[in-house]
Amino acid sequence: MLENEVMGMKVENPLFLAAGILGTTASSMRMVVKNGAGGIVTKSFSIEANDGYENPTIVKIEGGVINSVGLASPGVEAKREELKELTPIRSKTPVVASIYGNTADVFIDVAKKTQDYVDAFELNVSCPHAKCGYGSNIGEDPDLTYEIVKSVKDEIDNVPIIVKLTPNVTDITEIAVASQKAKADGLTLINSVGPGLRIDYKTGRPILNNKFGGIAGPMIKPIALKCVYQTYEKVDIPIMGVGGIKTYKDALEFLYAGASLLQIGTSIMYDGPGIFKTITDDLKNFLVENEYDSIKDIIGLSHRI
Amino acid sequence: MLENEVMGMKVENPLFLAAGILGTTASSMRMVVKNGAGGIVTKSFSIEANDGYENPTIVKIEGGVINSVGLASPGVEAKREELKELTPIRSKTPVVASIYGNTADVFIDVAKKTQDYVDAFELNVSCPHAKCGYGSNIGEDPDLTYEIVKSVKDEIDNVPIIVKLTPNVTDITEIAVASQKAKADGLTLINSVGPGLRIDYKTGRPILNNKFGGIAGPMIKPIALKCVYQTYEKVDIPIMGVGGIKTYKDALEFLYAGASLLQIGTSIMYDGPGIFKTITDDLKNFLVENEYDSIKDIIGLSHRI
Amino acid sequence: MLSNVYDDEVPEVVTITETITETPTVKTFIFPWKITDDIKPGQFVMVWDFKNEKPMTISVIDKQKNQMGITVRKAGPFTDNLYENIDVGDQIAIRGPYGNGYDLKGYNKILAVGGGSGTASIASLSDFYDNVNLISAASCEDELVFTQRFKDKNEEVYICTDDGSCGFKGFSTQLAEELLKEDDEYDIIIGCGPEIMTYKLYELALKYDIDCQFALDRYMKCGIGICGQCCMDETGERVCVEGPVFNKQQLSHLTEFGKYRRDASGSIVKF
Amino acid sequence: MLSNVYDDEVPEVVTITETITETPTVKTFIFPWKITDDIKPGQFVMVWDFKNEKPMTISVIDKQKNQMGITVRKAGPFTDNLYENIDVGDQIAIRGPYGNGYDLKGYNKILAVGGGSGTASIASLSDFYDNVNLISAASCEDELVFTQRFKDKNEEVYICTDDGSCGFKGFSTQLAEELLKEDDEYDIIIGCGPEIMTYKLYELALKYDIDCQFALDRYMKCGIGICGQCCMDETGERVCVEGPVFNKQQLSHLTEFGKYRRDASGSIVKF
Ligand SMILES: Cc1cc2nc3c(=O)[nH]c(=O)nc-3n(C[C@H](O)[C@H](O)[C@H](O)COP(=O)(O)OP(=O)(O)OC[C@H]3O[C@@H](n4cnc5c(N)ncnc54)[C@H](O)[C@@H]3O)c2cc1C
Ligand SMILES: Cc1cc2nc3c(=O)[nH]c(=O)nc-3n(C[C@H](O)[C@H](O)[C@H](O)COP(=O)(O)OP(=O)(O)OC[C@H]3O[C@@H](n4cnc5c(N)ncnc54)[C@H](O)[C@@H]3O)c2cc1C
Ligand SMILES: Cc1cc2nc3c(=O)[nH]c(=O)nc-3n(C[C@H](O)[C@H](O)[C@H](O)COP(=O)(O)O)c2cc1C
Ligand SMILES: Cc1cc2nc3c(=O)[nH]c(=O)nc-3n(C[C@H](O)[C@H](O)[C@H](O)COP(=O)(O)O)c2cc1C
Ligand code: FES
Ligand code: FES
Repeated sequence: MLENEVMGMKVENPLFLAAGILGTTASSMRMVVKNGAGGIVTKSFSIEANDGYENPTIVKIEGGVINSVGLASPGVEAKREELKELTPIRSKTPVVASIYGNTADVFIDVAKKTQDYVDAFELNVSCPHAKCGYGSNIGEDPDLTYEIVKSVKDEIDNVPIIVKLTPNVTDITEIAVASQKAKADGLTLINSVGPGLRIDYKTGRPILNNKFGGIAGPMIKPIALKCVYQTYEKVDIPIMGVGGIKTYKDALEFLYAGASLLQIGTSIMYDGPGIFKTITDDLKNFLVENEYDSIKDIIGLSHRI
Repeated sequence: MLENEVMGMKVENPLFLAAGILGTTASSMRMVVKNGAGGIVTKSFSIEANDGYENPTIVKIEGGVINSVGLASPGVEAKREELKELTPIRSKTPVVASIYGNTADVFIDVAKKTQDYVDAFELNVSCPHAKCGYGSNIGEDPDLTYEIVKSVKDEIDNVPIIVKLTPNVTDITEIAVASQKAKADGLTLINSVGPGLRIDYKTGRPILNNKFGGIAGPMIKPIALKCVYQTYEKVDIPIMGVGGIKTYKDALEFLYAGASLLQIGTSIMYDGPGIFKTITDDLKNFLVENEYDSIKDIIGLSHRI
Repeated sequence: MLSNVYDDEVPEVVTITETITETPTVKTFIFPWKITDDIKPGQFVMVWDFKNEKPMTISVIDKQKNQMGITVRKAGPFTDNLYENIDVGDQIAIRGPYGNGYDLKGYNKILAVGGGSGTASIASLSDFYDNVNLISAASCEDELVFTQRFKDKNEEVYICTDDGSCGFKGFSTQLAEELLKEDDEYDIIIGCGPEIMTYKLYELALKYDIDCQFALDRYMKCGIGICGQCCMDETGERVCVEGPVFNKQQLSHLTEFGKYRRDASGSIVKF
Repeated sequence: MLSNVYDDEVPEVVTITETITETPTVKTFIFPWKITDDIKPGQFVMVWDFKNEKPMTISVIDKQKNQMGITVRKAGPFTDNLYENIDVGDQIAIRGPYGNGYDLKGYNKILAVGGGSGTASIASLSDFYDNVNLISAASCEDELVFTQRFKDKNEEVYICTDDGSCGFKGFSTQLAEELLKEDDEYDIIIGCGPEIMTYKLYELALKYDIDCQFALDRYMKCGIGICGQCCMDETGERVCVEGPVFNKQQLSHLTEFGKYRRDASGSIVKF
């Protein structure tokens, strides 16, 4: 009922763990799979280890979280070891490696060093709080995005390349179209929103050490849905929808809007990793009750009615 | 304690009614003033009457509202009559007319026809759901914004011109700087976010008749705060902060970030027009308890600590 | 209803379980809805037919079966579509209930007047109060609504048609005045219908010095008190939040009552 | 704590009302906090000094005065700043409490071992349970914390210093083993301190076949279970949510326990 095959990845359910949430260690990713995730996206990594920003880096706010983790991650060598440990689960639950860099060469280098252990790469060109050059400055520019994606595709031909886009641009479909032109195999929409700012009301101090941070969680859902819906009308490659999914109803909205696969991040904070099983169960019930044969029947439904 | 004079407007408290909320008739605006608003921004209007989009145009969602009213408004002649009726309240509560148009001439025409009855104009170049040419397409482009603002300033010299900007651009400070260069007297940040999309989970139908709608209410606060904070560092003209203000704590965050005046829209839905009095009372108490002499002491505080 | 900032209040899709053709132009639609104690006669819902969305009075409040109903009079594209195309098994979507209903605690004898499809607004009163006398008015016998429903409840019902095809011949306001003259036990007059009717009933309440509550009909967009579309002169009160039912004291300040309304653009349209 | 999606959980600024210099390197800070029944010994808060934010055990839970306390040992820039610069009247900011504390219902006789500033984790136990015996261990007499506080409560307290400057000379684990040998009424051993200590205590619990619960210390960023920074091998359990106190069964699956931890980048650092 929920099975699908997208970009060559066979999944039992469409719900992936989103990048940056519980995705640092093989253990935590396995734990999430045990809890019912259909697939995994690792926390973004690059060549070198990176401590990220100083705390506070992640704070729960009204409607979600604000974060400026700053792409903290062990370097590619350490990460490859974690990825190797995930081999046993890959037969049933695809593992997508989220990677970042400031040049095409960095992306390619990281990808080459890990391509044997992953089912796809997600190029994170959209982090709203990365240090200079490593984040959304790429994903804000269609030409730069095209360059990076094309270079990576030229070098990596046996693993699908997914591009993760930022909503914090005047028109996301421009960047989506550029990615497709560069032969991206799929898109992930969206990375966190903003960035935003929160200030302590007593002292006037910005709460995050980095002041600004990406916004994620239930409150960004309408923005994410718009991005998915609009992009679906402009490209032919599959879309992974992410942003504020907390219940099966949210998941349905993304599927209707055109996402073939989904990712869940922040909502794990409310409901724990068990959220994957809850949503898959509820989705199945919904499909049965509404007499759909397969989840495929409802992907993009909003565009057909 | 809360008094201030900004752009020549004397206010008893900084809390204005935001454009588009209860701002159609003189009666409703007077009612809001009776409930404690320090000033008023009218619903945006232009030369011709406009029915806007068909319903559903405004729906309460998790964290706020999504709306595609589409600048519904009576034409300038009818609006002038409403504005005239507001003359008695203007001595204590400034009235700002929000106007829209697709060319500089339209803005100028509308402004000329109403300038005797208002204390400032707010140029709405940032509506995310206006029909083609009338909305954020102007405010997404620094050059276009500059053109429009400059033309209006050239013709209207006795009434302050405030430019209301959209957050839905890659870099809002670019547009803010362009507005200042064109001699805008102040800025209003921000218009609604997105646009966003919501879909009915049972049928797959987009809920708004226009599909996409601007997002407003508590959930957009972190985005609005970031816009105010960043813009404050780039311009010298006063900023009206708007987006998700619901309690005095929210108001404080905007003041710290650099807003001299504030606007409240969506939260009237939760707390009724009485919200103006509640927040001004709470703000006063906060200032007294924290031994500030005047609200002016905390405007921009986050930038000084 | 609106107290929780973070509840979604998007329209909820419901499936019609029953339709009742009341007259050649009026139909009632019944659908499942959790009936809580705060749902009251006089409140309204926003009804979405997936093309447009308009306010409709709740005409059926069935707590036992957890059912709600609305009654629609063909008056234009939206109501025509409901009347013609929506049947048992079809879906519409509902948000609400919104606004304030009638508040009739403490009254001794209530005279309720319904004009045309406005009768929907008072249709469920007899499920809540047993001291209501009803006047149901229409242009002709064919257009009378709910008379059977009222009779089933053993309420005193007075029929009234413009053409005399059934019951009292003449306007409901004339009939109301006769009843008030005859019986000084009535201590409140309430109702809903064309504004020319409710305004005249309001004048009757003034003349006979009794209380009154009338449901007003204004163009609505949000239904939740922010768009300003339904604000009344001179007080600025919102029909969707402070109304749609207003009491005598409130009505006395509504300078536009009986005189004009506003269209979708907010422009004034005289009655 | 996290159940409500829409509560802000940003750090709350508090003003220090009292400081207690416990040792030349350890200080306790007291501040007002609404103490609810769900705040338990072993839980932690995130402490923001407006420069950085780090996890700290709650060492004082004073329900009567609605006060909370944390106890800080100078160990680097953050803790140095608190120790040197924060005094009565100064502000810090707190979010939490987070995680699970000790769960000691149903145990007969509890042996609680605190090593160095880890003692903070068990410091408030005697306000909740009266069947706790304490071992307070430090490198030397000067570094012993809370001994007076424990004595005031009339708890059995065993002192233990590496150099024998006070009490038992040697490691707390040796002392603990002697107590366990002597007294078979102990049915659980709990505690917090350097992981080399807690791991040895865990081995003792295995050897003497009694239950155990230990608080672990891992690098934390979010404190709310999403960043993945504090996840333990092999189960992936989150120290900030499923911990920081883990029981014997959980500990038996934590393959990194006693062996290594991860730094801010997530890279492995061996003990
Ligand atoms: C609180 C309230 C309760 C109502 N209850 C009922 C009811 O139970 N049954 C019923 O048949 N009608 C009811 N109405 C009126 C109903 O909303 C309109 O008659 C209906 O919207 C007509 O729409 P249409 O497209 O069919 O006709 P149109 O040709 O579009 O309009 C016909 C008339 O309806 C008015 N109208 C149109 N759109 C709206 C709108 N969005 N809001 C308010 N008025 C509008 C127009 O001003 C016009 O006078 C109620 C109105 C209000 C305000
Ligand atoms: C649940 C929990 C409760 C704690 N309770 C206390 C307590 O009550 N009193 C106390 O003094 N210490 C406590 N700690 C440890 C305390 O958080 C660190 O000692 C402190 O952060 C050191 O920071 P620093 O800048 O002073 O030293 P640094 O020089 O930065 O670091 C010294 C050591 O602390 C560790 N550390 C640094 N930052 C963090 C971080 N964000 N999270 C966890 N460890 C970190 C480092 O890995 C290093 O081993 C606790 C830790 C955890 C996980
Ligand atoms: C704490 C945190 C860390 C994140 N780290 C990454 C990251 O490393 N790479 C990335 O592409 N996205 C990262 N994201 C973005 C998420 O993958 C996701 O796009 C976003 O949070 C929206 O989904 P959600 O609302 O379900 O959380 C992070 C988000 C959060 C909250
Ligand atoms: C129903 C509705 C109508 C609006 N109409 C206008 C408008 O006509 N002109 C305008 O500049 N902004 C309009 N806005 C945007 C608000 O003025 C404000 O910028 C935005 O809602 C954020 O503030 P809030 O979160 O306090 O509502 C509208 C917002 C809403 C919710
Ligand atoms: S319909 Fe919007 S305020 Fe009443
Ligand atoms: S500190 Fe982030 S998951 Fe534990």
